[in-house]
Amino acid sequence: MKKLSIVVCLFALAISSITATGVKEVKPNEAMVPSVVRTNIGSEPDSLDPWKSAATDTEAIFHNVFEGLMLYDTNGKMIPGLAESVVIAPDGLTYTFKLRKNVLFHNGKPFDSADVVYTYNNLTGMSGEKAVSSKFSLIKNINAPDAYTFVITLVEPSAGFLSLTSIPIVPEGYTNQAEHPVGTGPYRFVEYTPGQRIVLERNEAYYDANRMPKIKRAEIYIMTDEAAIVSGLQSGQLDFASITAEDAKQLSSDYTIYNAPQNMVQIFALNNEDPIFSDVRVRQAVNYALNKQDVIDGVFGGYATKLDSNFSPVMGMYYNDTLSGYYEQNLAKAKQLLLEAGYPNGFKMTITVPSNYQAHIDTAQIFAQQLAAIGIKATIQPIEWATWLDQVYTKAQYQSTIIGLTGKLDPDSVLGRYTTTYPMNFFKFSNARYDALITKAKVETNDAARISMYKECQKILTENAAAVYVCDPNLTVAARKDLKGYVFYPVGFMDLSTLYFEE
Amino acid sequence: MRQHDILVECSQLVKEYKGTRNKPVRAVHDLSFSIRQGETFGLVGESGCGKSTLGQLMVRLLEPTSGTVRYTNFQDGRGNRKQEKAMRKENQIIFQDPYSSINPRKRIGWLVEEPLIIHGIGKDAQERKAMVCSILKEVGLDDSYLDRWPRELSGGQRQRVAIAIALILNPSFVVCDEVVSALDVSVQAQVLNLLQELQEKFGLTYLFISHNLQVVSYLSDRIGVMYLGGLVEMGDTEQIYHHCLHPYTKALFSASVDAFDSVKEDLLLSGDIPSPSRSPSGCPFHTRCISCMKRCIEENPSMVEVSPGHFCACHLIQGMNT
Amino acid sequence: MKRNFPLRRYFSNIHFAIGFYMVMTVVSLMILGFFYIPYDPNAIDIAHKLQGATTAHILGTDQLGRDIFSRVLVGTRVSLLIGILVVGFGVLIGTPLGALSGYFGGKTDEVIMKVIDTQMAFPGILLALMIIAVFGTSLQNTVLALGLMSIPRFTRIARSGFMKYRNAEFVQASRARGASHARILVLHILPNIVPELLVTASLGFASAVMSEAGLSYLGLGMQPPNPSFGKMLSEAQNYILQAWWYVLIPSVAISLLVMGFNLLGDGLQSINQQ
Amino acid sequence: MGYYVRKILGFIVTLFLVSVITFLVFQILPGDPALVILGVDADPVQIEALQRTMHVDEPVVERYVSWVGSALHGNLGISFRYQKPVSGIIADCFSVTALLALFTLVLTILIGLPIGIWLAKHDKAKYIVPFSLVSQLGVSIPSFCMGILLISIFTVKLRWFPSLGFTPWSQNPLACIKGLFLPSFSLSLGTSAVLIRYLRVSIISEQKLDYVRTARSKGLDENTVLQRHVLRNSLIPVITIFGMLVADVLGGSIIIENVFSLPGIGKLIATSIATRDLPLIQGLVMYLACIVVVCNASVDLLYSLIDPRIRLL
Amino acid sequence: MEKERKAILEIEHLHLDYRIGGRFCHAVHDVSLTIHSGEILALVGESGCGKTQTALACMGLQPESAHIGKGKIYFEGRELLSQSKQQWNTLRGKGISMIFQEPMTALNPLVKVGKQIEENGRNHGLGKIQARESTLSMMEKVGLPDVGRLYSSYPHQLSGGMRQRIIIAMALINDPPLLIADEPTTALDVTIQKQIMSLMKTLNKELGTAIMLISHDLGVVSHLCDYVHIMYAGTIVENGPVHMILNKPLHPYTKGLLGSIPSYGKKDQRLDSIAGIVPSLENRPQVGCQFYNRCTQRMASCKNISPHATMRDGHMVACHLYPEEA
Repeated sequence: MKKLSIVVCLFALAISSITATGVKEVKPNEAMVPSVVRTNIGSEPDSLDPWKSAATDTEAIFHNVFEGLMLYDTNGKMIPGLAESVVIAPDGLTYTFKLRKNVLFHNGKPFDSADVVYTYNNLTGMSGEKAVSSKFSLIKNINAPDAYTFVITLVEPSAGFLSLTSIPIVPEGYTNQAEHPVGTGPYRFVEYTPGQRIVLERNEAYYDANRMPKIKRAEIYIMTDEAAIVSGLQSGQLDFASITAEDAKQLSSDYTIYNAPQNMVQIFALNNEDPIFSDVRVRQAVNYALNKQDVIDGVFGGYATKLDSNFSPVMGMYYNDTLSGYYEQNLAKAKQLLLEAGYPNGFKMTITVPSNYQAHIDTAQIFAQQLAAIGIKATIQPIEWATWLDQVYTKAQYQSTIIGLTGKLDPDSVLGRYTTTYPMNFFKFSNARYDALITKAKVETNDAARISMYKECQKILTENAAAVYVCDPNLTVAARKDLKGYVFYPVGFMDLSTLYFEE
Repeated sequence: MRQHDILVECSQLVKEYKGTRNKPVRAVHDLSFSIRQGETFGLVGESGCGKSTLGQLMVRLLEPTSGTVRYTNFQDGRGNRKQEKAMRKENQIIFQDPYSSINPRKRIGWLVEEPLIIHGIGKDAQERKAMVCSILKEVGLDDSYLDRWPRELSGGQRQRVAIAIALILNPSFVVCDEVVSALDVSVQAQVLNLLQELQEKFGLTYLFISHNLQVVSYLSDRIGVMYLGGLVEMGDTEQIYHHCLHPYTKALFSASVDAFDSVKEDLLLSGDIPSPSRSPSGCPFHTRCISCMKRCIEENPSMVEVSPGHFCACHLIQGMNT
Repeated sequence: MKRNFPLRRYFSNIHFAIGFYMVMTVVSLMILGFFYIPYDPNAIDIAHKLQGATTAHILGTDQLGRDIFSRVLVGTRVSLLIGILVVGFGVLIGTPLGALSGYFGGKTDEVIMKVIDTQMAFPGILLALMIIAVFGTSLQNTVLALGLMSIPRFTRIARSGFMKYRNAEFVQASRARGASHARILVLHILPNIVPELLVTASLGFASAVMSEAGLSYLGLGMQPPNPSFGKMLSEAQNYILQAWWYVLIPSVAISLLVMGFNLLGDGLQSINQQ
Repeated sequence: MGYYVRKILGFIVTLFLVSVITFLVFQILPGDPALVILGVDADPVQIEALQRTMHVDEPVVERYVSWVGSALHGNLGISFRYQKPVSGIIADCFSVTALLALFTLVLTILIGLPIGIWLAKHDKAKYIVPFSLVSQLGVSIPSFCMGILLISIFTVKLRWFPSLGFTPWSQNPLACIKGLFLPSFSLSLGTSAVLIRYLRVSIISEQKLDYVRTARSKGLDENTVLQRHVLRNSLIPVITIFGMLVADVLGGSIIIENVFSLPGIGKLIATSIATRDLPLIQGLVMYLACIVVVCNASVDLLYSLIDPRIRLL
Repeated sequence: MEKERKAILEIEHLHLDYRIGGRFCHAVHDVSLTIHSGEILALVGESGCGKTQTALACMGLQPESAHIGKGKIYFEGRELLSQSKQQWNTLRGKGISMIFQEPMTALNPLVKVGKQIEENGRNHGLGKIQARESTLSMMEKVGLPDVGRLYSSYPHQLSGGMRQRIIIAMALINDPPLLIADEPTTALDVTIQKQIMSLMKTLNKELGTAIMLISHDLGVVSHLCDYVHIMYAGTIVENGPVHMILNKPLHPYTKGLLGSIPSYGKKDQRLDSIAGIVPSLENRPQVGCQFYNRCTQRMASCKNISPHATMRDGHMVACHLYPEEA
């Protein structure tokens, strides 16, 4: 028995020593201005190689490491990046970029037009390899007259092309991006431990003094568990993190809460080829039956923008504000439409929801109850994300689903999803006028004309009730009080260079 | 002595078990004897001598490795379900421990009735119940036991139930495997009396297996003495009791102390019974035998009829005869 | 004395008694739920979400303003149903397998145990994840996944039991009487294994409730909006900052069930050993 | 000799079955790994490029055979998700989970052994009831709930332990222990309750045996009887529990590693199933199956070390 | 008594009860006996008669649920029942040793048998080397071959007879004045039983150890013992020198016991059995003769009056058939 009690004592001692040192270690962090900022990312990066990566989350981090010829500002406007300036020929076909001098890649290699040529050769497949992306297929020709000039010639005019040039420029001949990414951005890559964290460090040789980061090092932890993120914040192990609106309310007294639309459209998609939903009246009836404000209040804590269009107002000039309020909840009208469509007593339907998004599941629960008011019995079927991608997104084998689609700078890449020929048009929306309009808008060089075309497209979608556009939930970020400078972009980009700790 | 026809006969019976490292363990080794109709054949021997295995071979609970068990009063039904069932009806076995030989989770009535159901005897439940009651009465238990659980019964009562279960099918041959060893002396006497009464009443034939020489010699008409899987001596009880020849039988008699008889010959065997998996060469008994000769180590003696009906397997006897 | 009140033996065991009352608490909630539910458990009322206990909602409301008390009443039904079905699944498949394996031994045993070993070599929850990934989330699939997970424990218990009894004297005796294998398996040995199976079933019930909670946490539990304790808890844990009672209630419900059945199992086990 | 040969053969059969089942399951599992990895914003060209690296277009049998072939050479393939050799990823993650499991077992023993012995010595209702209830509470609260509770007390309120990030033992042992203490503690609450239960029952039933009476009849005092005779003997049935506990801890790590953001096997399993990362899942399942089988074998071995009646060979 | 012999153990009016259903049930009722040095005394009866309970009480090893109501036990003049735990511990294994029925389970399966014997010596003050030496010599004394090898074998490697020898060696290593042997040969084969019996007899003669033998087998008792106590349902019904009891039994129970023993001599006649069974603890009559229900010679007085022990024909008997001689 004595032995046992000794063991217990030792154990207690060990615990107390552990906890004692724990307290000590926390203190210096609190006393001084930190040189490290710590935050989280909701999923593993899909690939560190920018050419192989497509995930929004990954780009949000690695946009700190990589830069394109052009960059975008907080309004989504294209601004010079690695190119000091760009001149577009009047015919809209030739883009001449003047490249920045004195730029170094993170590996010390100086940047010049050879790197740009290398990058675009691979992107377009002109190098002889398979093209890295299909988006650049409209490039006819590239060439670099000198070390700091780069010229692109297009097959046909494209209004959205400039936004594509934000694609990262990589050093010529460097093939180890997947292991150790090398770019020109304000932060350079240090390490990535799968399942754990990504570490970035300030690029001391960054060319733009204005964007020179104030914080030396950034640690981005891969955390999926909501509660773990919040407790990470509370225990002072994360300096800022994006959290749910409900949690933000609770933390608002001790943390600075940043809150802004994130250009993501939550969509209640109705399969347009489904026997029931092929009737536009049924789709409209569903639109009229729903009260989106309940979702905004119930699921997003009131922090969301109600939508009636496939665009978020964040999209600025492209957003068709006349559509706002197009579908207000009107049960009489909804019932009338159902009656006309031949469903006086409603019908049964399934809402397929990816099971890893509690917000979408909650939205589905609210909608299910609202639909019951007009006699539609909705069953909620949560499925795994992988299955959702396969069954719903790729094969369109579903009746209805709820999903959030992130916006892009180029309106075409958002609206293009609804064209008949788009391979992943899981809405199965098909409208000849819409298709024609999209094709026309793509090559229209006149801004005003193009904008009105896109607005018309939105109107077609809304009038035909291609889906139910619910809302754009805000991105809510909680940051410790002394961390300042968080800025929002219309696309997923967590700009670390603007952050600083107040002394 | 009752002299009747032979009921069960076994010849050159061998039973081997798979031992460790696939070395066979001979539980019963080249055993031949027969049991006559209506007699009680006593089988005596110490633990591990294979007497229980032999008992189970006799009612086909085990299949012999070689050799045969033949029943004279009905056809041999190996492989034939119908004939096998008939064999099961004719031959019964009662085990030593009345606590483990009766299913503790079944009522007495159910247990006694079960053999009737298995063999489809009795028109209906009513008739079967009457049969159950009558056999219970035979073993000295009344109707009140029908609904009782085994745990409510004493050892002696359980053994009566076990006997009732065995006898309800009206068998001709019953193997009693140490049926009284677990009982207290006074209860043991009750059960022995009961067995004798039933034998007389139903003309039963018993194979009575026990380690207790007193019990065996009290009950049996003939006795076989087993040692390490083989018979060493066999004969009428009187022959064995008064004129036993084998040194092992002698030692056994000397050891089974009787409260009344004074010890005839104080023979103290040294050493332990060898394990059946490491059976000695030659005569299996030679390791403990006081009169062990060189021949005994090399050669296993065969059974020799010393006098009519009295067999013995020992080189000493053979030496005398030849 | 024993005859008057056969359950006295059980209730004199402190574990059994406490476990019994815990389980009965949940069961009585379920029975209450059949006669009286204050609100539609799935009725959403955004305006009154995440409220604490009020006279209108005695246990408060959840993130969608649904009455937690009503959801608990219905949730007991679902959780108990899952437990019963899972245990039933395990018993009905695991026991016969174990019985054959233990009774016949040899090749049969080797094959069956190989299959069971293979299943045991998969981490339990992984198997469930795979099943649900293939077939999707629903009550049936949750039961299927958890049921499959629970088979080995019943197989093992049944196997060791049948092995123990296959050469018991009473089995030998009835074999000598001509009883068929089926008869021996079902009528003779099985009743002797029942107490141990009951212990296993009781512990299995507890672990089914726990595993359901685990699956729900991974987003693979029940279909919404149907409430089960696990589902409620996994939804609630996101609101631990705002509404601690919302987390507490399903936790307590799960603890009552799990603890109750564990204690019942413990109690039964020590009663069996007496 | 035969014993080991049979054991190893059985082991191989198990592994083979495990690998076939995993492979088959992934054939019927809906979902394209390339799509899952890249998400809804992916360019079709990117998806196609990724698919090419995965060889998902080859026939099933061919892929399986080639997988077995390279697995036999110790090459478990390249992870779809991470584009790295599976064995390396597993090795990295396993160092975390192994430490977690080790700490959990150590804590289980430290908590369970004294309490179990104490309860067996004081086999009275007034001690057992509160202890049973408390220890049962450890088992009956879902581990993610317990994890969150522990974090909110010890990390958020008291700031004794970190809630995220893992420091390798080689880097800083103290920080490593600190990082793993809470997760292993929340796992060990359940396992130690199981240990307590089995140990208590085992000691009590062992105390009823004849040899304990023999020991008492020598005039040994109660503590000597307990330590020298009862304890060692009652550990034998408890060893079996340890084999099971290892499996429990590995299973429990799937959830607990998510709660504590630990980059271990458990978290890896969850993500690799979600992303349909077949090579990684295959590797993981084989790995875990090996661990379970090896644990069972060690339990057998331990048995024979403690109990002279059981001799392997 | 022809010789002045020293009393080793005296049990006076021992009562041992169990509480069953709120009522005290007598497992041992008013038992008195005396064992003298060098004597072998037998306690005979069927199972459930309280023999073992009596023996355990002498060792202070009765179950915790047992309650010793009245009575005294003196060992070499020292009262035992009022001893402290510590005093019991010094007594057990040195003053009184005990061996148990099941040699299979009475040894710790995980400890080498030599160690188990040695432990008893070490516990009572023997030094390490000394204990080992006396262990080996004791093992030889109980007739074990090859003691050096046997010392480090485990119980499961030994046969039942050898194990019982080990247990005897363990009990006798401290040369105790009294050995209590609880059915030491019941689990053994007859030839082995005979070996153990003659061993015990030899040890009794050589070492002078008094033995209290508990047995149900009158055969064993008749060949080993000097003095017999017949127990029935917690009481001693008859006692006296062994030859007297066997040849001139007085109590109907003793007579029944002897009549129940089968032998060749009784062949072809029914055994003289006693009807019924030993009543269980709860079902014993509170007053009157315990044997009343099974007795063939019962009288009215037997039912309500407990018989007193009387001397008759040179031994004691407690039965109303033998009224106290005035």
